[in-house]
Amino acid sequence: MRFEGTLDIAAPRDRVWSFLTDPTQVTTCAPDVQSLDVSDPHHFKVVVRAGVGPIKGTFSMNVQFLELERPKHAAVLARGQAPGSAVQMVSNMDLSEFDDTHTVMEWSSEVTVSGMIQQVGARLMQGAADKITQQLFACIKTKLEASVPI
Amino acid sequence: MAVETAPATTTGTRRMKVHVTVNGQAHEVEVETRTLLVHFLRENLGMTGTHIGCDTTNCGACTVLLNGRPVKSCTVFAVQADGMSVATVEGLEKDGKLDPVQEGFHEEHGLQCGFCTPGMMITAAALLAANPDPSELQIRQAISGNLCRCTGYVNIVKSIQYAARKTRETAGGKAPDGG
Amino acid sequence: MIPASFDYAVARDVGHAIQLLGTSGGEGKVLAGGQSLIPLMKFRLAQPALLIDINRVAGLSAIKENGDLRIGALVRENDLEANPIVRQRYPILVETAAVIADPLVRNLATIGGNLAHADPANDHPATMLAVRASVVAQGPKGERMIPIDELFVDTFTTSLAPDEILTQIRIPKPAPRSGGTYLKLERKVGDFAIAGVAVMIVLDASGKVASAGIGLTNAGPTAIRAGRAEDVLTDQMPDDKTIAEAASRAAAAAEPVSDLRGPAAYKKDVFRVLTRRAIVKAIARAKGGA
Amino acid sequence: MAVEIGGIGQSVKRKEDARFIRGRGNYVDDVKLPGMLYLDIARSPYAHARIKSIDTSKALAIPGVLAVITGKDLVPLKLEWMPTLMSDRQMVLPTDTVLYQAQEVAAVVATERYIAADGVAAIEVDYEPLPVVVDPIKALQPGATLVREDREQKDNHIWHWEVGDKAGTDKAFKDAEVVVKQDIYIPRIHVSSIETCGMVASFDKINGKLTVWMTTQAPHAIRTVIALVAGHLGLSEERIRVISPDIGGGFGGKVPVYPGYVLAIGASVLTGHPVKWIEDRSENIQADSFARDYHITAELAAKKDGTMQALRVKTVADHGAFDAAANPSKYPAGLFHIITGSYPFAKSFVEVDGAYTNKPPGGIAYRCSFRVTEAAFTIERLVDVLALEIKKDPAELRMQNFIPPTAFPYTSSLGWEYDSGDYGRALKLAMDKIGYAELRKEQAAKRAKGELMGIGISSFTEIVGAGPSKHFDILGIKMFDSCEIRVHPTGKAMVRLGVKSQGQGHETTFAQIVAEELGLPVGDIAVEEGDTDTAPYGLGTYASRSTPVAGGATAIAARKIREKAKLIAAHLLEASPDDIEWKDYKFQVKGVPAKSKTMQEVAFAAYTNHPQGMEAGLEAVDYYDPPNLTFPFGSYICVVDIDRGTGEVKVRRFVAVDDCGTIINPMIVEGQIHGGLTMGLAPALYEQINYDDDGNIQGGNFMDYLLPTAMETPNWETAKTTTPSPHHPIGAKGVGESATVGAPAAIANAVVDALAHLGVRHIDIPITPWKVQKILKEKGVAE
Repeated sequence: MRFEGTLDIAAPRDRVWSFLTDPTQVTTCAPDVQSLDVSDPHHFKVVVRAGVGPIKGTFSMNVQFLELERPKHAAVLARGQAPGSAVQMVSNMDLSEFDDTHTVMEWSSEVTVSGMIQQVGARLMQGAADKITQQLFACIKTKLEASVPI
Repeated sequence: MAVETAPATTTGTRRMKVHVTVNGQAHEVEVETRTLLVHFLRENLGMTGTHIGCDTTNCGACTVLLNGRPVKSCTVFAVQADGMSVATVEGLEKDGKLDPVQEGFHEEHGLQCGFCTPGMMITAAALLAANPDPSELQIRQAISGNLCRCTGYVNIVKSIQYAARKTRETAGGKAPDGG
Repeated sequence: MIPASFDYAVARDVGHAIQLLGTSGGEGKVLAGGQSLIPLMKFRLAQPALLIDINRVAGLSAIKENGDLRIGALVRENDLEANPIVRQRYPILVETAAVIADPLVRNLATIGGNLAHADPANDHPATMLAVRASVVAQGPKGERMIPIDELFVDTFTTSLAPDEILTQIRIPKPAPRSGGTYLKLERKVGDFAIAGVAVMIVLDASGKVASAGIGLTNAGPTAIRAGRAEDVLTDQMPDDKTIAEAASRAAAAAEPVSDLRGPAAYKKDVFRVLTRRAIVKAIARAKGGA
Repeated sequence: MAVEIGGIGQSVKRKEDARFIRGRGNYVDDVKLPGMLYLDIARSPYAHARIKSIDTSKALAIPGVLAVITGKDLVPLKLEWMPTLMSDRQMVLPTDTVLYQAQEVAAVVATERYIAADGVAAIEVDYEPLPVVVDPIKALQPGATLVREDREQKDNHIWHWEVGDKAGTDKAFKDAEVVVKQDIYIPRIHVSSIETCGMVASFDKINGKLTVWMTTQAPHAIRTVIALVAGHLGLSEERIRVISPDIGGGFGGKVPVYPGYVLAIGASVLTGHPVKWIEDRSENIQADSFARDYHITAELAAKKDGTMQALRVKTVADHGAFDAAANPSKYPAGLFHIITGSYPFAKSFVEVDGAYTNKPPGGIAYRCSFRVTEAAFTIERLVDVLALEIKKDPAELRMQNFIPPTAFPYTSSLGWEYDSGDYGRALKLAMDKIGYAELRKEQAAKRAKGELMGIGISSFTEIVGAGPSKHFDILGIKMFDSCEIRVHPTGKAMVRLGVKSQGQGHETTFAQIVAEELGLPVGDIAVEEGDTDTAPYGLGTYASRSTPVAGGATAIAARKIREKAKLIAAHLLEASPDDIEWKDYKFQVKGVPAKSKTMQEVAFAAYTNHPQGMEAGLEAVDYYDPPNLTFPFGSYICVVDIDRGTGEVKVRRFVAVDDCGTIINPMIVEGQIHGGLTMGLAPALYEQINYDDDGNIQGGNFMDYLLPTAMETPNWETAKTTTPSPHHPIGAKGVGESATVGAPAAIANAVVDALAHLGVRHIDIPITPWKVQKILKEKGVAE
């Protein structure tokens, strides 16, 4: 499943870049974070709860920055599992400076779900994955545009 | 991931004593609240006549009467049955006399491997209690929540028709009452 | 398949259930018929911390006609199907209940659960859209009515607040010269719908369509109303061409996804076919036919 | 007299029903032993992935979880791999790489079932996904993702197998007046017996004896396999007892050895406690032996008048990640070369290539004798394609071509010697019963009105009853079967067999054979199966082999007893054995009916008054090695109606005429046919297991894998002809699978027939509403 979008973020590009590439900041936009464990600047582990309605899973995600071209481009691989299920999300973010205070972020995410959730929830997954992905990026915009970092 | 053992809340309980009357006999057993009724019957009470054939509420092998209605006991928690009556295949035979449904399944070759049979018979008994003279279509509709892989259903339909005839012929043929 | 552990509480009454929901911090889940929830729990896809059993709450299992039809949320599908009032005057409800899952599931499954679960594959939502029902929601601040069009927000998501419980469904009394039906195409008994269409038609004295209600099952993230199809019919003589046009509009409104129950394009077309058939049948009923 | 005996040909009510209708069956999940532990299995969400690490700490921290077993734990025990029945090997647990979704990855042993499930949920595996190949045709292309890195051969090709006269067949095709060709895909399906698989393993550390209760159709073969797999750990065959209790349906799915069995045994040996492992339905569908998955290209050469001349078939067989089909060793494509069916092809050639993919292993388990359904479906479909090509009625074309009854025993161009048959008689009976000519008229009238109905025929020939042992073995074990009969002094008999009923009614039918041969009432004969400590060695029940093979053993063992009994009778009657005849279920002095002895009288004498010099007792064992296979056949006719709006296919009528030779119990045979027909309907219209490009299973539980209910199943109509097998001791052929083999083609042919006037020649099964509706749209006839 591929999702993409373009965000106009009212924040300077450097600030957007540091937010996106800082595990402690960017994970504040992940759904329902249970724990975060940063092993090195390029790798971290985050446990999140995500789902739709009563279908909710705890996903233990290993996240890795695959590409970092400061301050223009980042690619992130997040791979994790819930019981009997696995999820993988490869996200690409391209930042361009609209002006000093505005950044345009083009993002895309390729989400693969395998196992139980895929089998039992296939008919619901497209919608759920879309929603979770949209929320993630919408949250990034909101946080960056807040006058004080939330 | 971690086992999702939800945090204990102050308002609920993880274990509970349930009182259930099964085939007329009262039982009181403390169980985990997540115990499924079918496991309660099979594991806690040792009544293994009720079978498990799937995990998605499709096959009906676990059908029992809960307060007189046929339900899939894999999709009911034992705690929900607290204070209720349950009837299982073990209770169909009364005082050494087979229920007409049991007789019908034997006479009309309504079973082969026998695994779906208890659930199928319970559903049939409930149907006949509600409708002593069902049409073939009504029988097929009534058992459409019970899967059989051996018989092709034709003889199951005949078995239930046999039981219906038999019940009508036998004055005072007693319907299963769930307890 | 074994569910994860949970805390269990039996609600004494609606107020108690609401209170339990409120204190569960969003981790509580109401257990009614359980026929959708328990399978999800067995797969551990749903792992509520607290299960609030409302099955022992009195007063939620009645069916009354009192100006409108009032159906308690805990009414089991088989009881709905068998109810004399419903059988006599609301065949669309009988037809809907009769094709939900299978007869054993229907002995426990409740109409309130069917709606509150907000699964687009459930059958009652489309019917309730067609008959323009409302639901009664009860929360800490009391009762409120939610028109059916405002209930379904997204898949598994309703406009009920986290501490609100759906307690009753209200269906307008059928107008004179009205008829409705629910048609569902499923691959086998117990399967989810490939497509389902609920149609409610009211004719005026001249035979024109005074009002039309059309709801679609499994046509998107929620059950949907085929509003433009309704518009096509309204105030028109329902001739073949108009009905065909309405059916096409219904198909156009449907946004099914491709899955094991067929490719999206096929399903869209089935919405057209079923809508046409359902309109014809509903009109026949409105005219006094079966 | 015959009524009392309950011998061959009578619809004796089943003896086994008594316990089943009371809920007193004893299935493996009903077995409960003191101190029993529970095993549950963690499975891979990925179809192909490297296991980077497995973290079991959280699982082990759960109170009640006693152990977590991973592949690495099995290495020192040399148990991480096990042999398959097809001379391949299969992982018990992976040490490095998983090869299909739902593959076993780790096992949790706990004090309770629920805790074991919690343990499974707590295991954390770090996977690195690898590229996936699910299409066997792509898998065979150069550069395809390699499924089996452990093999020396570095591609996905398992084997090539061919039979027939290639050059002669090619020439016949070159010279033919008419050639039809059809690509046919027979998709992956799953038996889904309502009982899943499971085991209770109980290892007694003191005497080193392992007792297992398990859902196996072949307990003796399993005992041998356990000894071969775990012999190095001290589990020698005399210390292994396999008990196959009541089985809730098998259909072939309970023949193979699954990793769960090995794990349960291993866990019991390690802990010294009994260990129970019971699959969930999802696990059963997703990881246990599948069936079919054959990609077939079939061609038929004929004369313009329809005379069939040659058959050429090329097939790619998807065997998943391990070649674990339970085929006879010499036949990697099973008995697929029965594909010439009921027709006398002068030349034919068949070739099959097996391929590995990232899908679960297996290959034959669906109520079918080793790839016979694939063969019957293909030829019966192809005959209809020819009928359309030359514009001939499909019934007429079949009648014209059938191997004539006078030609039997008939040797096919692919080497089988058909024992007996009268195909025309069966088809004619089916046509009469369904009213074929009237239906054709109705169809013409409906077509004129734009309505769609179709009539489909399938005149299949089956091949069942493996051995003979000179050709048939599994893992080197010859495919004979066995029966032991002990007649007790009071004239009651105990019959033990090497086969194992899973619903076929063996306790009744085998007693009927003995009753017939020995003149003892069927009620006095107890049949026992499935306990390797007591039953004689046999290969088990699958591929419709119980009656053809064990039935032969039973009749011959009984006849051995009768021979001895005759000597005792002569002794009691003070006559020469040559003057004694077996008549009306009694030994009589020839011509003096008043001087007779019953078998009961003889039995008593066998222990109390046997002739001097004769051994006491009245027992016999027979290991029956059939001289040939048996060839049941039948003609099925199906009528369907098609909804022009939704594409739904409704089976309106279905007449099945079967000929399985001598019938032991007509009631049971009819029941077998009903069930087989429903399992023929299922893949024709409903069931399929598909995989997406990532190797995710689609149809992995009963929500998505659509078993027909009583509402989808028509009211089957049956009839029979009887053409005994000339080489079988009682003339029986076996019938358990015929209907499943024969029905899909009749249904598919009916649907194609309904659309044939629009130019339709073929639709792959399952024939879903959307496949039909797509055609209706293309042809402009959709509602």
